[in-house]
Amino acid sequence: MSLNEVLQPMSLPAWLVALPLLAAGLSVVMPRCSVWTAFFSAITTPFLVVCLGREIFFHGSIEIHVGGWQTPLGISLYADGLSTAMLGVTALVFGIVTFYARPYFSGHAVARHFWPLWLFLWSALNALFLSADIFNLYVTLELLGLSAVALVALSQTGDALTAAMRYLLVSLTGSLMYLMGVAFLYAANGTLSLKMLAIVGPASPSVVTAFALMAAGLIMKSALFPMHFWLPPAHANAPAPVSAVLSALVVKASFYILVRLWVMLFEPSIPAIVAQLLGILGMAAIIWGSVQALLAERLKLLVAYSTVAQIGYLFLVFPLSLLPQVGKTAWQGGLYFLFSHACAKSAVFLAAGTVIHTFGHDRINELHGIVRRLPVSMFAFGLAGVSLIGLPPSGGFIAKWLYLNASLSGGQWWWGVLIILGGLMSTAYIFRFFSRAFSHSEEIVGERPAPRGMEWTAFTLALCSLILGLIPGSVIKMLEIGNPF
Amino acid sequence: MIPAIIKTSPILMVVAFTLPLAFGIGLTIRSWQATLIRLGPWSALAAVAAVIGVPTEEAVSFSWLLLKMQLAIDSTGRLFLLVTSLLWLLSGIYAQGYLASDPKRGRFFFFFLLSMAGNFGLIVSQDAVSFYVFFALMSFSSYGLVVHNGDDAAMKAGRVYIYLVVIGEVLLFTAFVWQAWSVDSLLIKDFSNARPNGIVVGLILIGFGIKAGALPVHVWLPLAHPAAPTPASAVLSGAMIKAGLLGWLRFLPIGVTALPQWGTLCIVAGLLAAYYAVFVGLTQRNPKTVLAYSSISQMGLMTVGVGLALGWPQTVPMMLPAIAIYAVHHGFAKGALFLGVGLMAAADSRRSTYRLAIAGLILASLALAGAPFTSGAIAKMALKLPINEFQGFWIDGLKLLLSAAAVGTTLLMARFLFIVTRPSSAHGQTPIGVWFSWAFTVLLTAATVWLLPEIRQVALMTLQPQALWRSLWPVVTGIVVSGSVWLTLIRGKWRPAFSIPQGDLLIVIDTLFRACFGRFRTQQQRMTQFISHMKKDLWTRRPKFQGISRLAIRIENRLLNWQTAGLIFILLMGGLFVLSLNH
Amino acid sequence: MTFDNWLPLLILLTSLLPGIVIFVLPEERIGWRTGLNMGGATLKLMLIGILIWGVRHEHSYETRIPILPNIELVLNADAMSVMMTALSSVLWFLTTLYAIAYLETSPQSRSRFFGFFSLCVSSTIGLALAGNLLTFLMFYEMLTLSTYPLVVFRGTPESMRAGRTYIAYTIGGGAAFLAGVAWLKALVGSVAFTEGGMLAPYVGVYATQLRFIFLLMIAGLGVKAALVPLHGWLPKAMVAPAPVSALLHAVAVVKAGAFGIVRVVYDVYGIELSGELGLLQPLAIVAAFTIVYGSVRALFQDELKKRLAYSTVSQVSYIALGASVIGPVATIGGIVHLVHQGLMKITLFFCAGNFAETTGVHHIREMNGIGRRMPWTMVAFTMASLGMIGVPPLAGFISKWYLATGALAANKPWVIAILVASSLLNAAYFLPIIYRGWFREPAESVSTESHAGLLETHWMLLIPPLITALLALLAGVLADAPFSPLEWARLIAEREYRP
Amino acid sequence: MTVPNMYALVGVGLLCMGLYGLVMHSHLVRKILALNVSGSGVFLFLVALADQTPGPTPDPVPHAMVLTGIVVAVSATALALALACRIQQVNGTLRLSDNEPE
Repeated sequence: MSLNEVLQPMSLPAWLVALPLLAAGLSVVMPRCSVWTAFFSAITTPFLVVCLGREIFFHGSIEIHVGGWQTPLGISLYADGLSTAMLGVTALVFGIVTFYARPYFSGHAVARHFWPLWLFLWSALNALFLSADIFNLYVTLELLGLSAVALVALSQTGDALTAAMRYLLVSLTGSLMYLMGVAFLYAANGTLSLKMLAIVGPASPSVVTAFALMAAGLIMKSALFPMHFWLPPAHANAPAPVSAVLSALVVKASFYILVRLWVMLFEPSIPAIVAQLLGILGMAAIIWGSVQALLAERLKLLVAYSTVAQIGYLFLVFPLSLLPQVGKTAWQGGLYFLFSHACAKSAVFLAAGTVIHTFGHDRINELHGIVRRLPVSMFAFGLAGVSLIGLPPSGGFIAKWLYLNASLSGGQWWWGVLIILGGLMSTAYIFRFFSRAFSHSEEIVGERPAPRGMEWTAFTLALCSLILGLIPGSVIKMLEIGNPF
Repeated sequence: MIPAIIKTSPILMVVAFTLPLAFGIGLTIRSWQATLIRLGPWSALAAVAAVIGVPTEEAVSFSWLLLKMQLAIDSTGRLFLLVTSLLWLLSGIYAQGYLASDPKRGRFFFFFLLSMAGNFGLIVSQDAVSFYVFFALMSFSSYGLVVHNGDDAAMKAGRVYIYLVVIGEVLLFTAFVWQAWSVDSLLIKDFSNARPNGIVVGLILIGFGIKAGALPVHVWLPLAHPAAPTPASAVLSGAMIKAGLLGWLRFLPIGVTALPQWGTLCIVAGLLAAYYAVFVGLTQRNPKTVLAYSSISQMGLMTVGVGLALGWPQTVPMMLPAIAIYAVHHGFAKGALFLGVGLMAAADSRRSTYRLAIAGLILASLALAGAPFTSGAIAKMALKLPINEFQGFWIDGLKLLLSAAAVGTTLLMARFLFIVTRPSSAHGQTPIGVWFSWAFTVLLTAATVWLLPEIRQVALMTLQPQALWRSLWPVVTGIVVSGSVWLTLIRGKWRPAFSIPQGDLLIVIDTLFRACFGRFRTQQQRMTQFISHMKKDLWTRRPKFQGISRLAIRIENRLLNWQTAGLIFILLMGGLFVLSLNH
Repeated sequence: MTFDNWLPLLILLTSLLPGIVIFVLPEERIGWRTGLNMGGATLKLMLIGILIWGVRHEHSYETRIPILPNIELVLNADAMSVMMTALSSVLWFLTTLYAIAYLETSPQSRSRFFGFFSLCVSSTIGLALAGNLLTFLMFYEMLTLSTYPLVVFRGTPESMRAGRTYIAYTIGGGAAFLAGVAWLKALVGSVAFTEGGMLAPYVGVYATQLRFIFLLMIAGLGVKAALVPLHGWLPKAMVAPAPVSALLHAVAVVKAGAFGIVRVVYDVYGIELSGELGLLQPLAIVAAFTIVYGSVRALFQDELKKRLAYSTVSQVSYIALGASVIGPVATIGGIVHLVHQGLMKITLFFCAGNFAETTGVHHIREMNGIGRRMPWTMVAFTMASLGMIGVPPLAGFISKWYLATGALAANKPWVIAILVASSLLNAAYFLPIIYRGWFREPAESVSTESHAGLLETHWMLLIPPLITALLALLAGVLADAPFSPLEWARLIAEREYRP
Repeated sequence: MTVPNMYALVGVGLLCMGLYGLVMHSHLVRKILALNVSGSGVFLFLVALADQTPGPTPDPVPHAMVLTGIVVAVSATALALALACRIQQVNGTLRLSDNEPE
């Protein structure tokens, strides 16, 4: 088939799922050229996303039925502004991290396991963001979980394996809960499609049950405090590229599902107090995650706990979006948080990976003066840190600004106070590492030199998180398409 | 035709202070030093030319300089500029010879010229800011003259001097700002036209009093003037001290409003100064210190004049020129005396030149004491004339006191001559320039006042018999007393048992200051100790923090536990369910 | 987009782009680095020349970049911003010159240094040109971040501690400021700077909230402006290399704070409104206390840079003091001190750096007779410190004159007492240094032989302090000349109080 | 109490049992089994749903879901067991060490 058939707007979503999948299969059958297939899809998939973005930017959101099968039995893909944005950030992070992964895994035996799983994970993510009914969401969620677990297990240390196991059990449980919820919803409404499920009027007990199950499952999968118990070991022990995408995207996937369900199904019928509960959990997550990050002794653990804290920010969106007149602002803030955190956190994880790659360990107290050894990585770490702290000019700042506006204009100022407090705490843990990195000590020699590729990819991601702070207008316009909120 | 050029150019006023300034700054370049030292003193000629040339009404103003600088020479200013410029010129020439072998003379002339520039500038400037600028320039750069010798005495003198200078500066700053705000102008004439409030008057009196060596704040003067090299002492005592006086005349509302209380205060302070200084001065052993104290007492007399003018406006028309004349006279006389001291120290007592020097010194001393036919007589006469306007017994008392002050001066001068003529066997080869300048100063002392047109009839009055007698008796008395004292005591190998240390009151102030400052220092140390203790405490609190963090880690481990997690999960699910239910 | 729209952005970029390029330059490319720095600085000065001319003739230069639906990034050149911009870019030029010579033999990475240095200046320029609070905030935080690596440049444990303190204070302040800005935005919807203030319409409704917001903002800005008790970071930050402390203390950081306070008081609240809300009296008291406290602390420092730092603490508050006294005269005094203090203080730090660099003298007790060894540096130092004391005709005198007059005009005579006290204290801690330098016999510790050939030290270390000292002198002597800082401050005041 | 409803209830019960086992047992294989138990509980519930709709023919959708679910469950179990083996090799134990140091 010819290129312009591929680029035919209707087939774009399908290709977004298919391309990484095909690449994965290809890299399984011929591992020798797996790297090149990966690079190929790392270049083409973003391109497809751009095409899709252009398409829906001009002609609004699109929905297709794969192979012409209609719902309920067929699989239908749906792309609006939100999902395209998610696809975009996925493509960005994956595209860049792929180039990091090559030098990272060069000469490793696990490389041949890595690439297929990697691409598989990618296509699972794309599928998740594109799926239009709640059961497809379940399936993609499972695929995501399985490939992620396998990837965590790749760095075959004991800790990694236990962490992977723990992660697997958790994610399976979560998905089961979700599936149960799906069942209840289907029992109540007799349909699976997100569109048709839109619930009106007071919630029936079965809907409430469904919500409880799904929300609980998804909260566990997205590691909201106090359900974060599986995340730090998993993210801290995975190989650097894997931890990057786990923190950046995989965790966000379940949050994305929760948001979708909340907006399209539950928000009208579920009382506001639930949103408050989620918000309070988020608050606790911010504080607890930051505290643990302050106490962490290993760099990657610190970063993982910072993820726990940042996920707390994401969940603040639920109470804030219910405030009068500022609902939209809150949603924009929340998603902006998601995007900028995705870029920043993956950059930080990559930098941390470079540190380990160079010095063989990531014990913070023994990393003095490494800025002279890894200037670019430390610079990347710094830039990403800026976004994590939420200092201007960075995506993190824009998100915080939107949140602050929502909370203050909406009259619930305490969220604003918390947001600022969280910023201070994140400063504390970022600089806890940073000040050591800058301190001048006798030259510490790493086992091996850091490949430039690894340094600059991290830097690029950090830069993206910064650039997000300069172009929020367009991103937000993107989110408006097919107004998901 | 040169006078023609001079006459037509009030710009001379600018040259008067820019030229020395330029030379002074030029001195910082080593290779130019020799030349500039040779030229430097002559730059005072510009000021002299200004005295002659610049017409009284001509005012120059520079809108872009400082806060709109304005320059002019009024009649008082002209007299002050006259004495100042000539004195600087002569002392400068004197200094060239006097310091010919001094390695630090470059530095000396740097400060010398800067102070000179300041002194000229403040006389010609007609707006408060420029006056303040030049006053500061003069005060701060004369510090360099005071400490020039670099020995402990000079350093101590310098320290005291700079303290008082800074204090004076801020007092004047406040006064000027206040006045400038209340009259909304920076011109001195507007200043003195408006009736200032008491604070401002007080500030001005003290602020300039420091420079003029008025009684409570004179303490720096007996230290600084002797400590400086002779030519510097000459200008310090002869010229710069007058800047304070001029400040009073310029900034006090003289002739505008009658401030009798302030006037009386000035008179009392002046008289006290006149006598007290004599008393202290008599006990001194260093001729220059004696001269310094005599300066204080002379300034006291002028303060009396200022007091009268301040309190009783009707005296002003006669008092202003009188004070100016007195300033001129005292300037030259004191200059001659100081320069003479340097001469004596260098001269060999068996030379004829030595006798010449003594003759000159005696002449100058007589002038200072106000002996008949001297400038002193005229000056004192001019100062007393306005008083005749009043009646009443306290006026007579005042007159008497003024005349009696002359007795004191005579005694002081006698004491001075006695000390300074100690047979010395120094073989200093005194350069000709030194002799010339000194001689010229003496000449001016004798001549100037006679030549001034403003004072012609007063001068003639002094030639009347009773006037002669009035000016003669104090001197005679003084000479007799001192002579008898000399015969009885000194011949009898009796030395004055006690001598009040230089800067009399300073001792008291010093001890007080020490006490306070010492205490303050200890307070400060205690404070810093306290702060450091606090910090240490905070530091030692860290264990508690560690305890908290250990607790946090323990809790986290609990959360990582499967059972806990499961329990929480169930609770969460149930919670969500229940919360969603209750509508 | 005409040239007028581009100009502010260009001025920003002239330092930003070189900075970014310098980061990627390899260490040994000294020529390139110098060329970039100096080229950028020169270009910036030229552009600012145009800016000054235009603003004087009521031209408006404005760059607007929309970032959020109802928020724009605004770079706008009004009289006040031009003053700050001109000051910082002139001093940047000189400091760069100085730094090149100063770091000649530094082991640390110079690319890093100059990169962050340029970033630091760019953010100063940015916040000077900022047209609304959000833009200001952005560059304010950028400044914090770009100065941190400079503070910890030496990397010694001491400097790391200093860096930690610095970050703790400034990020905290930034947070407070952010809170204030966001609150204001939520309250009134606009955060633009407008001459004469823009909150007058809202005061009826939101008086209390506005008071709190003011408190938050001043707390945030007061950290950088080193208002007691938020000054703790400043003396500690002295461990940074001399050029950094020079720029930090003279221009970038402390001025950013002071400038911010001025902006908030005049262009956000409006001076009258701030007066009505009763916000100025407390500010004035805090500033006054800071002035005295800083001077007293400076009195007991033996380390030269520490003493200078505390003197900065005291001197910068003059600006806040001027801003907190109602009336055009006081305004002039405060604003003109922004420039004057910058010139004088940067001179002092340059000189301190020279002493340390050339003769290894860090403490005042070692400074006996240093005037013989380094006469020119000492000349500059003397002039600057006399200016600080307020000796005419140096710049400091002009500021004090206007502040005092303004205080009287506003019927606050006690301010004069503060000024007098501070002058006396300044004299008490500066004159001894001068005295030692010029009039005391040099100790053995000071090496009296001149190693830099004809000059007392490297010419690039010598020229900047002399120039700044000269400027400080001229700013006083030519106070009434056109384009003098004073004259410009008058322009600002006139526009601020324009009905 | 119809038959399907009973099935559904049993399914829910299985789910809960599975969860309990998952939490309380520390032996890996038990955990995995527990997970499968709860999984089949969910499937049972779904199957029971199929009969909700009126008419002779049951609703195909739940069946489709169950089929897919089973596939997923099988693969998941496979992965879990593989991991368990590796853990056995590396750590020498089949117990998931609780509250590990970090």
